[in-house]
Amino acid sequence: MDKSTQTEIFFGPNHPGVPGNYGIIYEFEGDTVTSAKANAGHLHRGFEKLMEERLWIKNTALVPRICVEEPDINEMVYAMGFEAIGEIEVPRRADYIRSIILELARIQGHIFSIGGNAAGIGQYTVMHWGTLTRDYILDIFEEITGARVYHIYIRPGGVRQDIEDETFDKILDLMDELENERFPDLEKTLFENPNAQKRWQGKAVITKEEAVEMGATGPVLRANGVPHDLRKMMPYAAYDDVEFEVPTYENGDAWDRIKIARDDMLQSIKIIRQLIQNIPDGPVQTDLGNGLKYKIPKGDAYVKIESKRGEYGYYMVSDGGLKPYRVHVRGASTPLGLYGVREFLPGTRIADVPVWAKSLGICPPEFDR
Amino acid sequence: MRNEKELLELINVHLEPQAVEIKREQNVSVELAPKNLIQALSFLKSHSYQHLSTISCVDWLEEGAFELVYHLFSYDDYINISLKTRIKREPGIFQTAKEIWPVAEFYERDIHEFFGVEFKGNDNLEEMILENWQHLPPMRKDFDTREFVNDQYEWRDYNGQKHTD
Amino acid sequence: MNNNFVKGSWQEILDWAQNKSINMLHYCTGCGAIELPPTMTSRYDMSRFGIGPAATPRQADLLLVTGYLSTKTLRRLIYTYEQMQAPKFVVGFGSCTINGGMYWDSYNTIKQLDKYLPVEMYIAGCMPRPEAILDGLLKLKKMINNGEADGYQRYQDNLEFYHQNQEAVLGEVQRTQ
Amino acid sequence: MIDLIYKIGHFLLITVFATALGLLFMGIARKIIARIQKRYGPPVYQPYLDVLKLFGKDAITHGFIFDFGAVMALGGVIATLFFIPLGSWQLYSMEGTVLLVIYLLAVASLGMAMGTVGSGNPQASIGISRALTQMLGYELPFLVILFSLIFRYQTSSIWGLMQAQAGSFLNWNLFAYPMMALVAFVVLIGMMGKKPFDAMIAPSEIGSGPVVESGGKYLGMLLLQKSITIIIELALYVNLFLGGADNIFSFSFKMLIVWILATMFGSLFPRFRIEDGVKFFWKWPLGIAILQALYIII
Amino acid sequence: MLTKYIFVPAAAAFAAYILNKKNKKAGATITALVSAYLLLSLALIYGSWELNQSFNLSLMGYQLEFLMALTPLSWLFAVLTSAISLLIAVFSIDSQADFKFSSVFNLNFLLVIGSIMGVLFARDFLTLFIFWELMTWTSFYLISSGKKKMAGRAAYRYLILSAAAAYSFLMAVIFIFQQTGSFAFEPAAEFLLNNSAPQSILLLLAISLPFWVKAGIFPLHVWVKDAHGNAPKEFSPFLSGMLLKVGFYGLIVVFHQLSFFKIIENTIAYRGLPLLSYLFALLGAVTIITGTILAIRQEDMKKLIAYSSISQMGYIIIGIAIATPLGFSGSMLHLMNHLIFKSTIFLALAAVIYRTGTTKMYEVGGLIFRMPLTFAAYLTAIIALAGIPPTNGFISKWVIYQALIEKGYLFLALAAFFGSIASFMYVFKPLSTVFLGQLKPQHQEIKEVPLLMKIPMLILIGVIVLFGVFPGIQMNIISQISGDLGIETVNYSLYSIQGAFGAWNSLYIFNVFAAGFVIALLVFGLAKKSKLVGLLDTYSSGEYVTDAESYHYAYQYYRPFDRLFDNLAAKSLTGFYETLTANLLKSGESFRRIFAAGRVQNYALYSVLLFVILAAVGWII
Repeated sequence: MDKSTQTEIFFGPNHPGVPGNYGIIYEFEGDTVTSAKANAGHLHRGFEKLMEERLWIKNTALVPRICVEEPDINEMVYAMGFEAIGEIEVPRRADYIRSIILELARIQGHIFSIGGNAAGIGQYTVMHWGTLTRDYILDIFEEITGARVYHIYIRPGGVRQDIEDETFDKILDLMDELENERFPDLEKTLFENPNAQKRWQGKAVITKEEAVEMGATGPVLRANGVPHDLRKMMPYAAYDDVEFEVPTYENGDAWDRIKIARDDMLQSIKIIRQLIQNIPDGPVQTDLGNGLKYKIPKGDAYVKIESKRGEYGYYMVSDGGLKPYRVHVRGASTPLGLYGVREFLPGTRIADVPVWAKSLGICPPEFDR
Repeated sequence: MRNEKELLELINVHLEPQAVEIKREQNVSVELAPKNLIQALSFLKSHSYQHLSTISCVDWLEEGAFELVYHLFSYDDYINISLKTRIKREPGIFQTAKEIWPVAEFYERDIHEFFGVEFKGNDNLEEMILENWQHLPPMRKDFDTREFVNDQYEWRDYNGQKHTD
Repeated sequence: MNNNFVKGSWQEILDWAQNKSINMLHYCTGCGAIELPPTMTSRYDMSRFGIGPAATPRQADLLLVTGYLSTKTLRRLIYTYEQMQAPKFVVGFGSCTINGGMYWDSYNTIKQLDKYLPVEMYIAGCMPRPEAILDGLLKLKKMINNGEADGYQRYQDNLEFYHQNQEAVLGEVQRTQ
Repeated sequence: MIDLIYKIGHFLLITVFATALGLLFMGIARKIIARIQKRYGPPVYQPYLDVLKLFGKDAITHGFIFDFGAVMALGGVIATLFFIPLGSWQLYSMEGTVLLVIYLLAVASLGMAMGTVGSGNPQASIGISRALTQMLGYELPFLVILFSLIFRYQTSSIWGLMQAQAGSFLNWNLFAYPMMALVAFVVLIGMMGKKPFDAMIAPSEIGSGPVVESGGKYLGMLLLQKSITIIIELALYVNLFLGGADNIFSFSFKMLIVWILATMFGSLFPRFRIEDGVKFFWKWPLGIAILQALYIII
Repeated sequence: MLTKYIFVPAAAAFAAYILNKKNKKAGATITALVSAYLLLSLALIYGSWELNQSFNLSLMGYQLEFLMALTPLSWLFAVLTSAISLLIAVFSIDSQADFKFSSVFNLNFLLVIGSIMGVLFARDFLTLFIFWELMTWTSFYLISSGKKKMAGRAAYRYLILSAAAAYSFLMAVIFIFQQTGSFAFEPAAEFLLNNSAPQSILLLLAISLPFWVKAGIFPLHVWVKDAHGNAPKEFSPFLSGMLLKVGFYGLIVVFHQLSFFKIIENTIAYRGLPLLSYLFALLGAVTIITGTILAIRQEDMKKLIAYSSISQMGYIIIGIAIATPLGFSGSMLHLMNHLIFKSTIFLALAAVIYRTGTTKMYEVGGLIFRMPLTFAAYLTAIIALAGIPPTNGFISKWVIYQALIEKGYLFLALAAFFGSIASFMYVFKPLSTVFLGQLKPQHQEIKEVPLLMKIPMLILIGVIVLFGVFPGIQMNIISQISGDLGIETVNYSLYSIQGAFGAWNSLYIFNVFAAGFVIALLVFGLAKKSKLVGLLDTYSSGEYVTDAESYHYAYQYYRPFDRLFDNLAAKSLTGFYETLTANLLKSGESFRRIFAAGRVQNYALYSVLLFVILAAVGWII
């Protein structure tokens, strides 16, 4: 390649088009990317090291910060790892509550990312509305857990506290409002908008083979017709008790992934309604004794759950001590954000680079850690 | 669609495992000798274990070993396998799995950066997350982050009280 | 004397205009950035106070350091700060910028932002709620109006101090020519 | 001598008026967009504060071409402004033919393009390359419309075209040639760089395109340029399709209506990719404009 | 005496050739002196339109008459020729050193000037033909002496087209000669008027073919790009500025003096315009569009400007074809203005090439701080080319628009609008990629060109502005030409032109412009002073840029736009044309040898065949 025909662009970290503090350095010719590489690591805090330095219980405060878009999955997967190694049973009501929290988190994450995607193609109205809608869910979180973003609510052995019935009613009201008012608005402004279709259809295509080969899951795979959902395949929490569908599409492009986000939210609403209807009574927490002295036997476990962007896994090792021996985080977008940028971004038009980055749900803190 | 037991049989027959274990439902752990591991990966990949979740590394300082754990998943069996192998901590050299899963290049790069493990055949091992890191790879157990922080940064002074644990 | 008076009142007018119109650089340095969209959008809407986003450092007045700073980010943040045009203000956001916060023992994050950049004010919390952010920014506006937000002058006056600190953690630092 | 002073005073007055009005319109647009987005929005006078602040800030320059570009951009639009009849208020508008105005606007674009590319930032270059491409997209239907109007009314001066619509409001081209007015409205949105035709400044793709390096007074001047450009383009539309006006107040009011409609229209669409935008302009607006022109000349 | 305009350059040509062997600067100096002399003596005979000259020659029983006369039209073209060659000669004095065949260059250059003079003053077909061929051949040698390998092939294409056209010219002329017994224009015109219309039209078309080729009108524009792109950089301005225009001279002669328009006056018409004229105008429209689209795609600065020349020729032919007073004046204005600004552009680019040694735009960048005057020349010229007021380029386009709208020629106007708006795109490309942006590391040491190169550029800048303010100077001679040709004249004064729907008044425009810029300058000057920073200190998302080379956007500048025409371009450029030429060259190996030997009589026969093929090829391109 003649060097003088190439132009280098630093797409991030300080660029309105990138998702978070993350960079893509790409070279382009004319208007097409010819080579690209990820410039990651701006958010590295050494979580895995810090977790080795903290008590089991203290880490529940640390884990949500790994992925700020969807913090609850971290709490959940951490608790699952702890319970798997320690072979701890969780009360059924806690399972239900966990699922409710996770689904609420999924909705807020999806609506936020739809807003972000819309902003990437210049539809700011949807971004504003989406962020507003998300705030209603954060209000519910605040009522349940006392915090807007980092809840520290799901913890080993169950959840921190029970949810009142009135709160359940509020959740149900909110679900009605979302379904009847917010989503139709979204449908009209975004999903029925010919321009949005034009910007997303056929863009940022990742095929099924490519996705499987690099280990991308979630919407990337489901947009290729593979109904892969860990909630169905390896049910955790209360997901074996609810009925829902896994939405799939066939084209593997940005448009399909965004439609999956929308359909996922509708499924989540369905799940939440079922969970609230069927929630059993009982305790919400197994007694594990003094929190500062939590100990589990030596062992290891790879636990994973379905985040909105795909498989989210922790590999946790305990040496029988007061602190974890090793925790390794497998973020859902790790393969895309590091490997996928180099392999699949070239050939994309520069106008579609933000579409690429945003529709694939790249969340840098989960691979910077 | 195999269940866990059938899977373990398959592994026992073909892969010479050092130890196998059904951890819990849908989760299997297999320990292998380092020399068998790459072969085992390609064997399992051709038996529907196409999804490489990640590669984890654990630093067993006292035993003088790095444990590499390859997490595989099958879309047919819905079973998660953790393939484990232990390599010597010094010099910490292993084979790359890049030929089987190209994406492994980046997982290995990550492990190299944080543990200092070399992967033969992977020539893309430069710094990715850290920048100008001059010290021990930070995830090694003999790297003490608190000591490092005390040396490198200054604590804010709260009327003589230091910010501590 | 008369001249000084004119100059003084002109500066006051500019300060007043500055306090009414602040462009915030769109740079998500840490996880606190997740509370910025709610602050900027429909519910809390900081644009009603004249605070809006800016895409590039050239157009920005306010550098909001949203949370912990890894050393890798700090290097870019310093470069970005130097590309901004005076008057420019730095606001530390979240506990991690004050004393390291949650990541006090992390090997890769800095512990005190004000050693590296001249911070006008901190907004505490992990992370601060939108109300807290708005409150902080309103206080910043007041400071600007009173001419108290003089970080960029402090940076110029104590250039050596800042450069020393920066180089202590980063090694060589690339700067604007 | 008196005449000269009168003229200079008039120059300044018109410039200040158009700038003020343009900035006010920008403030109104922000408010409207905020309301559509369910926000309170900044105060209407926010753009004035922005300009004041920007002129008080330090700025950097990338050499004389960066300065020259900014001056040329602002100077170009101010010069254009003098050829536009604003209601009954006009300076050289009798002389100004509508084709001249179109090309005069290009002076400002060229100045801005030169200055911003002179900053050496490739993202600015991409923005400019997009802006020029888009210009080809929207100018073509617009020039065809002008062609038909000039041919229809046998005059090319804006004043004459405005006079031709005098009488009842049914004589307005908006009602006489509604399709043409619609096309011109779409073109107007493209001209003003509103969504969906704002690919040249797309922040998420190329920083903010042309203005990526402009700060301080340079951004201030570009803001002033933008505000005057808005007035010129709206005035052109009002003169050509809404029959102009007798006095400056009703004229401003008509401009405001068009501006509000354009703003609302813009806030509902995501942006086009640049060649999709050009394709759109050449497919619908140009097609309709040509049909209309054929109807008029035959 | 008109013959001196031919023989002085011819004699000087050989002097220049000999002296240049001694001193490399001598040839160009002599060219400059001769051009200056021609310019001066032409100025002295301004207005003496009765000047004429004739020789009689008896050959093989035929009584041959060579006629020469001065008309306003030929005076104008002669002045333009000598003026532009003066500027080019001055410009090229310093650049002769790195020129391989500088003696031959000057020899040919002077011969071209002389033969153009011959063409311009000829009043009979024979004189016209002799000098036309001389011009073709000498300019062929000039083009092929360019440094690039392609130059030979490009010149070859130029020659084939010209020769084939000349052949058809000759056939028609001989036919007329047989009927009238004279080669002179007047009897021919009379004969053609009285002859049956279809036959006259055919004959005149055949006669006009060489002029169409020279003017580079679609579909005969194939040679222009390569010839321009590969000709020596000093000759390009002349090629584009003058040689193309000689084609228009010929066309005007055919249309008006040989009464082509009179013949077709009563044929079927569209909106009052004979269909054939409309067809010519449509050819012009297609030329504009093709030239523009292809210009936008180019990565080579000379080729880009060459395509732009093609598209600007379209405007001129439209104006000439519709033949209204406004149209004719507009196209004559545009002809002059194009000569001026295109020469400026070529000279500025020649300066760049002289300093950097490359014609690829993406290989240079940021030259503005190293070559500010060259930049200023280029900028002024492109403002004129893009037709932005207050330069001369806008006036001529404005007049042409008026002419088109007056008659309601929608599609012609559409093409004119397209070419004009799109010209912003292609002229901005070299501005942005060559002069602005990041300076490449290997060009850090570049300096501005020497004084002798600056002077022509400065003069041209002055002329552009002068004619921008006082179009009346040009209109003065144009009105004499239109009077001579029997076209109504347009109302004008020194600084204003009356169009169909309103007047152009450059004084107002200048006033207003001054006011606007003064206000903007005041705003700029009153604000705080800004700080100068380097080009690499620029927004880069927080990363630190070290590599100026790759932080510069130049290659495929309008890629998204080009995508719209990818299909069209791919079909014509790569597919069809390449295979055809390949086959042609393969099968015609012997055929090429004939060319190399240069036996005119032999290839004349082949050229007819070839011409048909090439015309087909050209139509696709």
